[in-house]
Amino acid sequence: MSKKFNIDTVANAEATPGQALPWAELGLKENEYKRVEEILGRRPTGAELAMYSVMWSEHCSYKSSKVHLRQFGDKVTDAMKEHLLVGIGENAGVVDIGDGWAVTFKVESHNHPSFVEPYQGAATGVGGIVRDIISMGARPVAVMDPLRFGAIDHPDTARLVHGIVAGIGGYGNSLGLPNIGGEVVFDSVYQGNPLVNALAVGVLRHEDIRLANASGAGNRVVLFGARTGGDGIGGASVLASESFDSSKPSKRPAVQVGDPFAEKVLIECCLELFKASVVEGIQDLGAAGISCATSELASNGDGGMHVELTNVLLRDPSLTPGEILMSESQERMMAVVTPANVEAFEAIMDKWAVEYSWLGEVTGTGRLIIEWDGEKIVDVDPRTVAHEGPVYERPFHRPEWLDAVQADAFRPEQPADLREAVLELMASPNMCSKDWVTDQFDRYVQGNTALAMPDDAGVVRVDEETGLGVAISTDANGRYSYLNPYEGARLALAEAYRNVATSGAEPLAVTDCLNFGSPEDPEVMWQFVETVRGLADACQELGVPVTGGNVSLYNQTGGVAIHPTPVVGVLGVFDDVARRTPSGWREDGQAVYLLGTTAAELDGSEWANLRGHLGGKPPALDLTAERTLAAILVNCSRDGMIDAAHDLSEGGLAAGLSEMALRFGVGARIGLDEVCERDGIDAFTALFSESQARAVVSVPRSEEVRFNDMCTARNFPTMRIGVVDTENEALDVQGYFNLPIDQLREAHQGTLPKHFG
Amino acid sequence: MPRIVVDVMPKPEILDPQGKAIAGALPRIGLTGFAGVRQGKRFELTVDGDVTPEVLEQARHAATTLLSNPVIEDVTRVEVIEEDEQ
Amino acid sequence: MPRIVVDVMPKPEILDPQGKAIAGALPRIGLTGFAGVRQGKRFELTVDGDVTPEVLEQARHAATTLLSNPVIEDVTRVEVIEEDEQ
Amino acid sequence: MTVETPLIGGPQPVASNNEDSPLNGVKIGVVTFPGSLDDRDAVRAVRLAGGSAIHLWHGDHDLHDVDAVIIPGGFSYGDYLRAGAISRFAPLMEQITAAASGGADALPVLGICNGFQVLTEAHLLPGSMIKNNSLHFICRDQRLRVENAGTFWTSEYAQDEELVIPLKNQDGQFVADNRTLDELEGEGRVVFRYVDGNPNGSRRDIAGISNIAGNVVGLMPHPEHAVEAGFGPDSSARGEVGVRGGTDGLGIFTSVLKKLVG
Ligand SMILES: Nc1ncnc2c1ncn2[C@@H]1O[C@H](COP(=O)(O)OP(=O)(O)O)[C@@H](O)[C@H]1O
Ligand SMILES: [Mg+2]
Repeated sequence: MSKKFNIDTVANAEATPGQALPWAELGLKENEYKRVEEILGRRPTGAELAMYSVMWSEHCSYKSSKVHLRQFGDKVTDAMKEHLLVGIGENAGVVDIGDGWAVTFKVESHNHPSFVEPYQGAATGVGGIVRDIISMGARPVAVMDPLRFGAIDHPDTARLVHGIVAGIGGYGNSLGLPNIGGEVVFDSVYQGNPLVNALAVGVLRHEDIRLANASGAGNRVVLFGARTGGDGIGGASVLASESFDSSKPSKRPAVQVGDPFAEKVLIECCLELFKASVVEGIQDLGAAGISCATSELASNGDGGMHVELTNVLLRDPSLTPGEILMSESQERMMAVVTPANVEAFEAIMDKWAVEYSWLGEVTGTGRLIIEWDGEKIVDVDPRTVAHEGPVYERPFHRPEWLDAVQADAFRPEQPADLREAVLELMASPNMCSKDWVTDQFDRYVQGNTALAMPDDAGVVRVDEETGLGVAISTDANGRYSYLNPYEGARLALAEAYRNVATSGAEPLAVTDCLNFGSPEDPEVMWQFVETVRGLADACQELGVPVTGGNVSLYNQTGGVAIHPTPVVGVLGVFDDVARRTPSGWREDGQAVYLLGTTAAELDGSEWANLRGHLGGKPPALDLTAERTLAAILVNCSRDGMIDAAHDLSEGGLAAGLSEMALRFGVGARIGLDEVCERDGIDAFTALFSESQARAVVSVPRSEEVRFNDMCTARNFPTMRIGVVDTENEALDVQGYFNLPIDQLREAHQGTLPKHFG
Repeated sequence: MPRIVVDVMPKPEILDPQGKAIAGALPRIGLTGFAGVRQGKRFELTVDGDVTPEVLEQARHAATTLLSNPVIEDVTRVEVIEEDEQ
Repeated sequence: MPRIVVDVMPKPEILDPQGKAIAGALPRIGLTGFAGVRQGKRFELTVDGDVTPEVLEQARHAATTLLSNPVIEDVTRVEVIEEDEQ
Repeated sequence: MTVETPLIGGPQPVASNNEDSPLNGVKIGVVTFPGSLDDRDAVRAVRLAGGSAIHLWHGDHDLHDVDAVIIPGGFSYGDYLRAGAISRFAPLMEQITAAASGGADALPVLGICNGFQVLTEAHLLPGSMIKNNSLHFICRDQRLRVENAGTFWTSEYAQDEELVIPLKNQDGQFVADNRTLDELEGEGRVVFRYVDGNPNGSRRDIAGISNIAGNVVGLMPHPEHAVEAGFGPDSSARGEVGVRGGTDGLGIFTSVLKKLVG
């Protein structure tokens, strides 16, 4: 092969110790570069430098967050581990849901790329998380998409909303994955930093779990799927020493373009590989591409790996070795295959017309050796690349401004007209109907969706014979976290947990995506530290372990960070999804009950947000009460005591009742006087407070005694506040207002179409 | 009426999944003479009246703002075409 | 490598929802000089070697069978383009 | 009854074999192309209707003696170029085209969504599909009217009966020239029409059509997503149902099974 490049070999690196390398341009700090030299006992080659720099980046190494994330492991009790088949540290956690079935799920961010190119950024975000799920050996069965945008009327918001929503749909719909939930929140703090988090869930049999490791010397290493192009390697072009001085490196793409069709084929092809037991270890290629896949596979295995890089199939033949190692081209996987299975592997690739190339083999040397046309360009201990990157204990301190913010409690003026207030709330950007978004997503494909938007949790059936299935909800409230990051994280978990229980599922496990500003800002770092501590503590108190997740830092524009936004996903299990509880009532005459008590807790609420106020303290959280409430809701579903349930969170009772009425277009007559009297509040507070551990349910007359007995036995406050009324198509809050459902619907559904067409 | 044609192609370094799928299909229908395919867009803007320099400038502006996404696409042509030319 | 370009446009009598949306958007960004817009496709087929009459014939065949659907689209051009021409 | 939801796609000789059903002797093939998505849903629908479903692989040259074929929804070949454009050239499509054309006992074929698009590209059905007039992907529960209850795929419905089944697509706007449209109307080949609002701009509100013989039917919305209570739309044209309880689509599958057995 003719040499296109000036290859920096290991021998060359040894011979030219003084040669300067562009480590700073590649994002390494001086101490980090020194450490690389120390590890290697010489200067790195260009290719080695490429690998270390990308694997030691914040994104891949978690260098700022690692020391704190440990709490998720440290605070897990044996009881919490009971259902955990694979915990933190793999591509995604795996949870036992019974009958030999397991599920794997994880949420990840694709924030920055989505700001630059909304459609492709969001699309490739879905693609990336789905590959994580496949690489565990699972069939992906659903996706979700927690999103945050800037102000709804900002001139740039429509561009982002249109592109991101279309991108998530364009990719997820083409993969045949039902979209079963997510979030859409507008807040000017996200103006230059929209959040695009994507969650995927997959299903597998216990025996099908696959891990990312390369063991067994002599086993072959294969790269398959899309060809490698210059995607996502902006930084690597500074490795100019690699390319001929005469010919400039050709242009590199500014963004990655997703190919959902290629990924769909990759899914089917991987599942067939698993079924045929043809692969020993498997790893998806995401951030850091081949650098990540080879070093992680090798360091998780028991030996080493030997790879010939010229075997990689390229989309752009001008790529240099360093660029190939760093490329983040989508829709690729790497696997380890025994020599005996090579033929079977190739047959499956050919059937699905997937391109593949054999790169090398697993060795017993403990080294990761990469050659270019027979010349050694990488010779490293893979652990030093993948797992022994720098770890920082970044300084952090509580922001001084926080005292003033927390002291600035919201003192709402009573709205003159509660009816108008409810309409205003339900038409507001965060509380309005999200149909404009969710109607662009397929929620039917695969035929197992038992609940999706607008219900509290997405529910999918796993086993058609028994009805065994799972529920998932994701939640975060950036305003609560801004007011108090420790409590904010706990509140996010509590809400997701409550949502899952409201649907009738038993909460089992947690995934999280922690979206923050710069960790180099000690105040942001403090928010992060408090968040992790809060989440880990709350997980322990609720008995649900974190199984995996993702950290997204540097979400800030200029010096201004986003609100801390810990997106928490909770997964629950159903023995039979047929007993899931929808969020709207339907049957005339059923009793409407409010579970839980209400205090004057409007700080950080949606109502305060509508009045432009953010200050005070988030609502108080009582996790014991949350556990009891969840147990009641799950029992009610099991024993058929309720026909509808909706948890109360953002927007309080006003939002809860409105949404229950809108779900099936059925009204109710509600009385607030007794609640006000019991809790010592006024009607405005009863409607708009965001007190936690509350839900509204509708109970058939025949079940009322049993229902009340159960709540009493658990000592949980409950109160009958009204009846379902199919005659008058209105939400009638007696003594205060009568709101025709048509009018409510018009307000609720008009907002997004008005802004986005 | 005169028309201005605007051609937009995916940037060469950017993956073009559509072109890739077509390139894969051609040999299956027996057409083996091609090494690669890229799929772009062609817009025809009809002008009501004469194509003044100002209108042409508008077309150029439309080409780079609305008709193409400069992050992933290049405008490869903005040109007036004659009635009988395609 | 030489390229053959294939242009495909929606038939004039077929509604073109994308063209219509663009025509609606142009005045909103201040571009009022256009009476209508139609959006079609442009394919570039790369040829490995010389463009023989046979390869050109293959391109014509691809244009009418795979690259366009005669019910809704017309092939408006199949042509070899020079390296530096777009 | 044996229920198997294969975790893997691709050809499976017999995906389901309904031992208890009187209709289980009828074998319906469901084609999988690369990028097909609703193939397993179509298999489930056949099974729930009482028939036996056979997975067919696009690259195969053999119809495995099936009595009818369903070309399911999805994004075959990514819907790149045009929906259905590339799939149309699959080897199995030649077999299907040959078997579906011809006399009275031609093979019944149903194309759902992407399958409908494949059938128009293959010229088994007239017209074509362009982007929805909203230019968005649309997923919603759609009301339809059965305009011709005489086809293989609609005989279980009453003439003019209405159904609610999910619609989900990006390129769902049916177009054809006026002469073709008049012909379709005149020959009773408009099989389904949208009611309560045209979701995508389709000419004359057409949601589904047939060929002249009536054995080949294409339908844009997805009956296979309204066959099982608990996993369908929230409503039914027959009145109130439970949450996601709509099963109005089942009749499509029982129609062909009963026709073929009787
Ligand atoms: N916020 C978090 N909470 C829990 N686990 C996390 C979090 N962030 C990262 N992890 C875990 O750390 C490991 C490495 O994360 P990541 O690099 O995102 O994995 P991958 O390489 O699969 O993308 C994973 O197991 C992931 O689940
Ligand atoms: Mg991974």
